[in-house]
Amino acid sequence: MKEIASMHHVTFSYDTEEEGSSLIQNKALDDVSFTLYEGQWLAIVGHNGSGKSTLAKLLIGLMFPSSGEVNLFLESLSEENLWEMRSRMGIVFQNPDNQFVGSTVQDDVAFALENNGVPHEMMVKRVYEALEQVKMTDYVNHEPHHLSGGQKQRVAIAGALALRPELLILDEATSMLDPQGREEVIEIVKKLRAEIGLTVVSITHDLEEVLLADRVLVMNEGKVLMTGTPQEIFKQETELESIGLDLPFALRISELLRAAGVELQGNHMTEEELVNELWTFHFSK
Amino acid sequence: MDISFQQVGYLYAKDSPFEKRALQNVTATIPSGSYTSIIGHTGSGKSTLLLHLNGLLKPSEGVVKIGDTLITSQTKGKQLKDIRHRVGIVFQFPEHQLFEETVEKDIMFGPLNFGVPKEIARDRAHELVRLLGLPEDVLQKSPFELSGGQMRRVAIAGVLAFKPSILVLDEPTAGLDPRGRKEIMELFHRLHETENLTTILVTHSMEDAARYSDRILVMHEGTSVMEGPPEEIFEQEEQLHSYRLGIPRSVHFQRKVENMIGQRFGRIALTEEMLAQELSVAIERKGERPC
Amino acid sequence: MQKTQGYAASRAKTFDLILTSMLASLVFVATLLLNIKLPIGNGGLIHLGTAMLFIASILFGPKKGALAGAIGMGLFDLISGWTLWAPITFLTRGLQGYIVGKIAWSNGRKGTSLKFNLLAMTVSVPITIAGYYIGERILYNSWIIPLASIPGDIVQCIVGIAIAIPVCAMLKKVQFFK
Amino acid sequence: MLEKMIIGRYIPGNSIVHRMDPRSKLLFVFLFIIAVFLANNVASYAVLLGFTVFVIALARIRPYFLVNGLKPVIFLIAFTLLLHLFFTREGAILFEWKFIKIYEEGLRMGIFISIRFLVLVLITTILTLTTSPISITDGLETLLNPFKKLKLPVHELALMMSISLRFIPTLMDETDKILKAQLARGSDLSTGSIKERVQAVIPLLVPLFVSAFKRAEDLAVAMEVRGYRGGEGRTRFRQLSWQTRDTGVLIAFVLLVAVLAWVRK
Ligand SMILES: Nc1ncnc2c1ncn2[C@@H]1O[C@H](COP(=O)(O)OP(=O)(O)OP(=O)(O)O)[C@@H](O)[C@H]1O
Ligand SMILES: Nc1ncnc2c1ncn2[C@@H]1O[C@H](COP(=O)(O)OP(=O)(O)OP(=O)(O)O)[C@@H](O)[C@H]1O
Ligand SMILES: [Mg+2]
Ligand SMILES: [Mg+2]
Repeated sequence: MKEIASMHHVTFSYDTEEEGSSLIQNKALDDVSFTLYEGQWLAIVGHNGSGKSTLAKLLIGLMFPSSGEVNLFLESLSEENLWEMRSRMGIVFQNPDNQFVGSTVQDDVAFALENNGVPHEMMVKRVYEALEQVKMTDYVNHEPHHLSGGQKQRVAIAGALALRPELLILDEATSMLDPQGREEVIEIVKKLRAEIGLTVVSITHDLEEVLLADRVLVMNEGKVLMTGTPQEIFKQETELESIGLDLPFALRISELLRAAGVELQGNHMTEEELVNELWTFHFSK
Repeated sequence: MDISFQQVGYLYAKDSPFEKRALQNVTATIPSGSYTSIIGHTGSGKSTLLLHLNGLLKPSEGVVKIGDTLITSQTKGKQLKDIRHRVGIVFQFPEHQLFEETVEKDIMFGPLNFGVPKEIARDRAHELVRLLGLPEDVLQKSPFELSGGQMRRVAIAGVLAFKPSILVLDEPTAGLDPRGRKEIMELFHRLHETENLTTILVTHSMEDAARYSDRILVMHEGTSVMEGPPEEIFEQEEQLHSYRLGIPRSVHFQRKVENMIGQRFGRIALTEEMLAQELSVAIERKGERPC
Repeated sequence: MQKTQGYAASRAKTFDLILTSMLASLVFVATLLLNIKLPIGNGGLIHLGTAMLFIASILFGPKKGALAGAIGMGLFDLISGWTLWAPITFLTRGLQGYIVGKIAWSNGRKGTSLKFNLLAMTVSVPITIAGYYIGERILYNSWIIPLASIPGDIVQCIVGIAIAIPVCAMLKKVQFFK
Repeated sequence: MLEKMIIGRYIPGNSIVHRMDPRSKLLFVFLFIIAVFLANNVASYAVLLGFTVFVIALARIRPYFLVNGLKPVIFLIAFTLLLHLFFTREGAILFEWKFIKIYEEGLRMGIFISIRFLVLVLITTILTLTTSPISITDGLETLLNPFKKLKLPVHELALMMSISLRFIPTLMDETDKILKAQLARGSDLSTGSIKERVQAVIPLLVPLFVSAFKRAEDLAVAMEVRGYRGGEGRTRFRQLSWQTRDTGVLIAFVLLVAVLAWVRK
């Protein structure tokens, strides 16, 4: 498997000018390491302020670590190769309004291509392809304030796709959307994974989104608390709850059932699993 | 104070080429002391309806009745201010309304506008900071130096501070993490009980609507289409689907199991706790019955 | 080392550019507030565009102030039926923003001295009025007709100053604008 | 409140004027403003007026929108006419009543200036009615391109204009929301002394500034991660295309000037 990105013992603190002389520097990231391979979907979870966005910013070189190393596409990220690296990945942020640069949908999708000096003809082709991938071709000439939040985020994804990135980062891209918008965006990401095998890092609070990932990284106070498949992660129920994270619905119900004295065989991530168990062991007996 | 909408209609940009109808023939009642959730698809007119509750919008057609006060397209000035004192609205992303130098001053802004004496307003600010679980020392900080979750709480305090008897919430937890969301919802629930509030919640979360409210109002394309207690509303899955709405996960799960065992539970499981209880009851019953 | 500076500088430049655009939008929106009859004074006559221009210049200095005024109000004229006035507005408001920012930011004050802010805004008033007067003199081919807009301009500026002073005082305390 | 206001008066359409390259339109309007000053007698003003009516016909704009566009300036035109009528004291007296005297020259000047004014306003209005603000920005950028040599930051200026345009509706919504939130907290903008009303604007403007600043931060980051680092080495997605009709416009303009020069005194 080809490595796409990795962090090695990365530590980062924001320079804060505290009044007085309290020199307590809060580490936004503390000794973070992980590796991401081609085609993987990595979900990063953690409560507000646990360092998730900081991690994303270091990955795209908006900031550089105080110590440790960030590797992208097997090269160490530095100011020399920054722009080249950026042209190989895309990121979508939380607020749909504050990342829409162009005056219409197609202008916005073309923005990154323009910056990278892509010739006009190829640009037109790529813009339409990208819009097709997010199913927004009917909206090419729409202005942003006539789009819903979900549509704006899909345009943002198209803007990233137009560059044919190898890595897509979503920093809470669905958290300001209504359920329908969230659904739309998740559907698109799922589709992209299936069709072009895109590598995805998604920072999210949405557990159903986490369940779609191959691997999960749990952040707490700047540190990587644990990492593993969703199944492995959600086994650590008590630990997750102690840092204020939710559990998937089926898991919560299993717990409640156990508390009520119903004996269950295993841990169930999805509703289907739980229904099956209930059927086989309790109702069809 | 009961609230009622009688054939309320509203048009944005009335009499211009851009006229847009947002509400049509809305008739509904919100009893005093109830916790009512308003649900509906995006663009169904929920926010527009809320703005009628304190005269920020006046109905183009029909009448909004709040206690003894009638609001029609003709109502003006003084009366509206009175209504605004009694009806507090927490808007979506309320932290965007913060502006004062200190948190204390910002919380006091509302009460002072409504003629509450300074000393009392200050006491309320201190009290609310405690109630909302914020550290005491935020009072003298600038609201812009706080974290997102803290800002949200301060903004909510700014509305609670003038002690409205009707509290209106437009998606108050949008953008918070799960823990923050839960804490805020629990807080409103507590306030509803202890302060005898009439609470009106606009939400996209069927789970929250089912868990916290005792009444539900469904909006669809500008009209009120269903009204009743959550037990009744969430029974009607088909109907809700036609309004592009779903049912709470627990009810969804309940239906799955019910279909599987070919038998209905005693009641609708509005929360996860209720679901677990119903399930265990059903399992027990199953066990008792000889095969 | 050289490289680092280049990168930091390019980033700062992008931010300045966006901030300036945002200020121009703010000036535009504030100018629009006339039409919702933001009821200060007798409505109609007064909009908050001038106030916003003063605030932008005092907080962010001559360059951004000039561009915010020129682009914000110029665009307003351009797309809201006063197209013919757009060039005059562009130049005059640009000059006004520049003057306010220049004086308020003279000797590294960065808009922190109330006296200089007041001076800056006051000085800009006659210059702005003169700018419009000259422009309209050409437009109307008359020395008299442009006089008619002067009282309105003066009221506009006075309200602008009255609003800008407390708003700047508040904003200067917010961390972003220090 | 805010919903009453429509920004931009651009009315989409498919007339020949709509389809023209923004550069030729801008260039034409600019030159036309200068050419208007050539007119100095009845014939030349008639030519101007006739030409303007011709352009209006070509643009196929519903008169309703045109009149609407003129509303703000009709008063000014009337005022111009009256001032000239009453204050010019040359030529024969046409009319006298008590202290009011209207002179021939006054009437003549008044009408001429009003027509000139009307024609200017009409032509510029047609420009904004048939060209979207985005195209105007595009056109301006390309027209100003030669000035890059003089170190005029043309790309930056155009980008600033287009980003301002893009954020106007967003910030208008924001203004509306903040206004509503403060009104709900008992803030009162419509009563009280002047001082109180000025004070009441603070809770509106402060959050608006803070929000605009945060948006700027977000947008700058979003642009940077999408590879933006100034105007150099960029290609353009929007391409303007100069057509025969655009050359036609310039020829029409030359003809207009020729006719004007011929009929003027
Ligand atoms: N620009 C900044 N200056 C100073 N401190 C910052 C800055 N941005 C973030 N921090 C601090 O760094 C820590 C980590 O923040 P970060 O934004 O990475 O968290 P997050 O996990 O993304 O949170 P959220 O869920 O709220 O987005 C927090 O304690 C935060 O207060
Ligand atoms: N200021 C406005 N001007 C014109 N139309 C508007 C305005 N605000 C809302 N509308 C329109 O009125 C309708 C109802 O909107 P409203 O905001 O009340 O819906 P909502 O149910 O609150 O939606 P959401 O769930 O997305 O918040 C929508 O079609 C919307 O486009
Ligand atoms: Mg974050
Ligand atoms: Mg809404």
